[in-house]
Amino acid sequence: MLTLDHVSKIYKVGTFGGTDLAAVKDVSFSVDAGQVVSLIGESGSGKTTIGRMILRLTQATRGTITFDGQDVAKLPRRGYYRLVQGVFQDPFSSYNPIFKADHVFGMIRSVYFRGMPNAEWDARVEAALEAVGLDPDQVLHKYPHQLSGGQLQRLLIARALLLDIRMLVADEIISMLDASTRIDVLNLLGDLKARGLGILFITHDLSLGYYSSQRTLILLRGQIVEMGATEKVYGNPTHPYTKMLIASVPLLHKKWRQVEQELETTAAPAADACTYHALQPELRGDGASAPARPALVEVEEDHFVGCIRPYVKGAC
Amino acid sequence: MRQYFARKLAIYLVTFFVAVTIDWMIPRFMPGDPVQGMVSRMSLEPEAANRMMGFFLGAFGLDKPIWEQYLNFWVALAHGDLGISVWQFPTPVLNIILSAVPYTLALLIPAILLSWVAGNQFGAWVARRKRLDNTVLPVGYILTATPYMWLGILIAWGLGSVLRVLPLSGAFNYSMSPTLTWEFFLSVYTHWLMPFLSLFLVMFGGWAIGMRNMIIYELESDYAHWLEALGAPQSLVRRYAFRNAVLPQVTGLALSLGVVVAGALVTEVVFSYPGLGYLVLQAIQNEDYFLLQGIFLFVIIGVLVANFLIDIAYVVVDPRTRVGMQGRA
Amino acid sequence: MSLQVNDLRVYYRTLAGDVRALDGVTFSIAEGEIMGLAGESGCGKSTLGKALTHFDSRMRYVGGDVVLDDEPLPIMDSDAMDEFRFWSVSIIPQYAMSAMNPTRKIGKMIADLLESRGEDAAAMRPEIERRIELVGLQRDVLDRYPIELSGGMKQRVVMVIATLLNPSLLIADEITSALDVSTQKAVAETLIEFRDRQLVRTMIVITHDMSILAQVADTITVMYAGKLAEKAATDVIIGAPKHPYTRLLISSLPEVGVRYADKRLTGIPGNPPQLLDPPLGCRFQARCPLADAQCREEPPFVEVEPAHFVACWKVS
Amino acid sequence: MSITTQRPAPAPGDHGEAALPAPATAPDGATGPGVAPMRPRREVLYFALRDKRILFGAAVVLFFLILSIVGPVLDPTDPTAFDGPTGAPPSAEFWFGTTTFGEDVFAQFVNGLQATFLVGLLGGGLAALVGISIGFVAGYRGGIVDEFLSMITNIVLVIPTLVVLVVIAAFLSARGVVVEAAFVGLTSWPWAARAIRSQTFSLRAREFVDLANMSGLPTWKVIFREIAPNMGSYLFMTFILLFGGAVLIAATLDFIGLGPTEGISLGLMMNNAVLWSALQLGMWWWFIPPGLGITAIVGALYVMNVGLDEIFNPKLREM
Repeated sequence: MLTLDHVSKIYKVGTFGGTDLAAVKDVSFSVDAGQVVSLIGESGSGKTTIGRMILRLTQATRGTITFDGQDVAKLPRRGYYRLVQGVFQDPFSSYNPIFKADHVFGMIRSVYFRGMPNAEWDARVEAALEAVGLDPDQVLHKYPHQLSGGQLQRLLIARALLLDIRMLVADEIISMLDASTRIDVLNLLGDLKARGLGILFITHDLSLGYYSSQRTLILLRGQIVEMGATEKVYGNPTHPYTKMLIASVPLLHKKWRQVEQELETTAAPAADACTYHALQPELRGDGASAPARPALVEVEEDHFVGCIRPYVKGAC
Repeated sequence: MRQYFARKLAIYLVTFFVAVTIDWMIPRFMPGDPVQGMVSRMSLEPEAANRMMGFFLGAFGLDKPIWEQYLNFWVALAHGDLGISVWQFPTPVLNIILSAVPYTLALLIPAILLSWVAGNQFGAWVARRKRLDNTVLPVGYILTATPYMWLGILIAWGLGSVLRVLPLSGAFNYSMSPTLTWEFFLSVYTHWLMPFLSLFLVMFGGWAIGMRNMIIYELESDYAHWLEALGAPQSLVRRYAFRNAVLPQVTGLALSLGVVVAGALVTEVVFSYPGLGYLVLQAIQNEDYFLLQGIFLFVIIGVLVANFLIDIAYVVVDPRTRVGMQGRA
Repeated sequence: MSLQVNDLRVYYRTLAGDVRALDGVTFSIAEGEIMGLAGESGCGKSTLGKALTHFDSRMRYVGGDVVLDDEPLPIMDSDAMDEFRFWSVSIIPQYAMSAMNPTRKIGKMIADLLESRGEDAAAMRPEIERRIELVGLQRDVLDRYPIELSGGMKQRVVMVIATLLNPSLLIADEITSALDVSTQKAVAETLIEFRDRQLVRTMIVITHDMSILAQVADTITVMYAGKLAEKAATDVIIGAPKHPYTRLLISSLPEVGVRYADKRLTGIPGNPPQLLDPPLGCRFQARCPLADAQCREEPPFVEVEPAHFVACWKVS
Repeated sequence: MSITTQRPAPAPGDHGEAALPAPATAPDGATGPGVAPMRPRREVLYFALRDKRILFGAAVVLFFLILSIVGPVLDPTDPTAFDGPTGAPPSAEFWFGTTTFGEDVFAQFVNGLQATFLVGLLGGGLAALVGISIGFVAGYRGGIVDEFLSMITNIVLVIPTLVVLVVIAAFLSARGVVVEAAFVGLTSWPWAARAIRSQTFSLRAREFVDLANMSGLPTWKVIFREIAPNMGSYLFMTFILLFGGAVLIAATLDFIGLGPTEGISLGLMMNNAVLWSALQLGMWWWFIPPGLGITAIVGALYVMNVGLDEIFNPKLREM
């Protein structure tokens, strides 16, 4: 459904835009209908930039993003947003504080449902609210500060549902919510998936990604270093960065040291052999021939990994 | 760092270019033929008016193609040729201006520097001291809201006219000629004091208020709170706050120069102090447009140079700009 | 007993009246203990941290007392507190990223701070350098400005500064929440190391992230709406919590190994009560599945098992 | 960031970006009001009505405004007619006395007040319009557009505009209050543009702007319906400062004798007083009222602005 094909984003920084800063480098992946794909990265990994490019809030410098085979950049804006919507990290900053919270619905109506009779519109709003488990009486006609973070995020998802969307970009949507309510918002993504939506779930929290997604992408400094079926990426992490991430996640029932030990014994192949270059023998040898940005290779079915030492020249 | 200065310098050069162009354009592109208007306001005999008209046309080079006029303007400027004064015919404008500049600088530089230093100190001292804040500060607001000339008038009236402790006008006693005697210096000093004071006071109010607001902002910042949580005494917290609050004040100094210069000009008018401002008034009253345009260029160059110096000073005092420029941040 | 807090009450002054952010809190921390303090936003956990070090201008001391190392801590008297700050009680604030003066080199700032407290900064320089290296940084960070450091580096420098005088009690307020998982782990492990090397005798680690506490804390105290709900050893809180709030909270946390498809977690319905006018009795009653008439009376915070304190009528 | 009332209002944008309160990230942090503090209107009103500075400032401005409207009706003397006693001190007949030429100072004063309000309103309004437009566009569009507009802003900011105005005015043969206001307005906007640019810049990064974009709203609607209302207080304060600035600049121009060629203004009154030796003659009633009027109006606006600033920026307020 949604496909990114060799997408890069380069920012011009410095005086007169003299220096290039690559936020996203040559990223390709796709999200299908009825699928939750989690995009995992730390700060500065470019994960939010990818989400913003998909949502057309910023333009890709290179590469194309297509939706059902059509170049997203060339689709009419309104038509595209009818199909693809996003929800962001900070529920409080997502609402214009001087308006009531349902202003976000009003904007949709003013653009897409201008002629719709009130009764029909109200029914539509009610249906969307029901889908996200909100009681209209509790959330309509209230100011954002009168609602909780969880309610606000659900409202935003309901807003997207007003449009019959087929794809949702969820960028860290629960990281600012309280522990007792975040899981319910997360579950909502599962419900949407069941309705056939494609979801790109952007997060830095591996446990959330594991809980909700079928596919996982690990992003490091703008590049995908490992991707595949979620259980394979987590069960058999191959790139050292992925391993390090998994070993760093604080768990409730297991201490860090334990996880470290487990990863060292069970993770295959051994960390000192570069899988990427093992599979591409012609590229082995001196640093000069090692490609700066190795393509992903398939280490097992539906499990891809990049060079394990992409930043040490000639290490392999 | 070099790139930063190159950028700044480029902006100032463009500004200078724009200013000179404006200066050139005004007499040529104002609606209703300004030269005609000038001559007609001189209320001369028709014959004299015609000759005056011819003189201006020639002097402005209005009979030549526009681009040539423009080019000639720059060439003349490069030679320091700002034209001949009509008021003090035939003294070159440059000479007249150069003889007035020292007076203006003698007023401006001490007034700006002293008011900046004293205002910042005072503002920092007042900040977060409740009683002072509520009693002294309104005075600051009134001072900043006072037109320079009015404060000048009030001081002149009070000290010069009513109390008669200081001389009302001029740069020194007219009966004296400039000599290196104590009497002469004393005369210069007493004549200088009132215009200086009125400039100083207005600016002082502005700096004090700006500093007070910035200090409060700094005292509420995270680093100040942490220092307090670690038991650091107020003296340290305030020292840091002052240092950080001064930085925007440096920028403010650069931005205020234009207005301050304007203030100095009108203050000179009040006290008939023979600086550039007094010259402006003479130029206007005598319809001496060459002189006016010359002063314009002089003031612009002065302000641009001062701005550039402050920019350099800012880099020296704010480590963040240096660090940022080295690209390490 | 290293720290003893008795019935501490601290309110926030607002236009609408007092917000009872800390409403009768009683607990103690043993020598060498790292106590985790967990709770949702607005539960009063940060207020507790601030109350023990430095009141902000809106906070008002209402009652209660604090004893540190058998000496009463005059928290209501800021001037008297100065004698204890930094030497006995120290804090790593929530805003560690901006806690250092941006226009002063870090080393110079530390020297200023030490001298202002009557310490010999020059003599301490070797020790400062040693500790900087202990947290995995280079000595030369002392000659840098804060903006030249990354978030994790700043966090560690702040930690070193806060503990320079070997305080009896260190309060670490949300020190990991702004960090990436990898840095989070490093910083959290440094906390334990500081305790093990006895640079700090006791610690209160405040965070909303239960799994971080599972890694670093010896005991966990759970706060709810300005009151303590439960305190016990870490593995007891994680493995066998007794308070209904703790139980629901723990069971709503996803972690690697749990998937939506296999096991759907649920959150706690409802929102915490307003502390402007809190309900009488147990503050969790509105969201509690076990609540009945008895809960309209306030449950005492009692020791139900050795070193296991709970405030709930339904736990005997 | 607060708009400081220092004259010439130093562009707050300069340190504005760094000083803006960052949105709270930690869940336990108070959800700060962020850029332009958006507080419930009722609360703003509550503070505004209890802030002595705002009440005082508004009262003073209102007093002079009413005086400027009612004055000419109460005293319909032609302010430039030479028909009174010459150089008379204030009396029951001539409340503010007369000038050396027998003009009624009170009539001059109230008519001058009118000109002052007109210049402030038009000049300040125009400057606000230009500054706000440039600030919005530069801040919202960013990139090359921003570079270009910021360059223009910086150029106009550095040029001592009063000197430009002097030269322009000197070449104008006929000058009216409206023309004067227009020139003042067209030269005094840069700091406002800078300040608003940096505010817009930080608001643009807020997620509700993205959301408005994703609702398919056109750019101008995003700016005027979503961003501008959030800066309402800021825009209002900017206008107040520009109003005060325009009054002062116009007074300065008038004082050098480059004010309106027709009619009277407060600056012109001072000009005449100095020119005809009111100082030496001790005719205080000639030069005190005009300066006092300007100082009171501008000062009251500044004081009001401080009050507003503290309401909109709770950080400045002491509890």
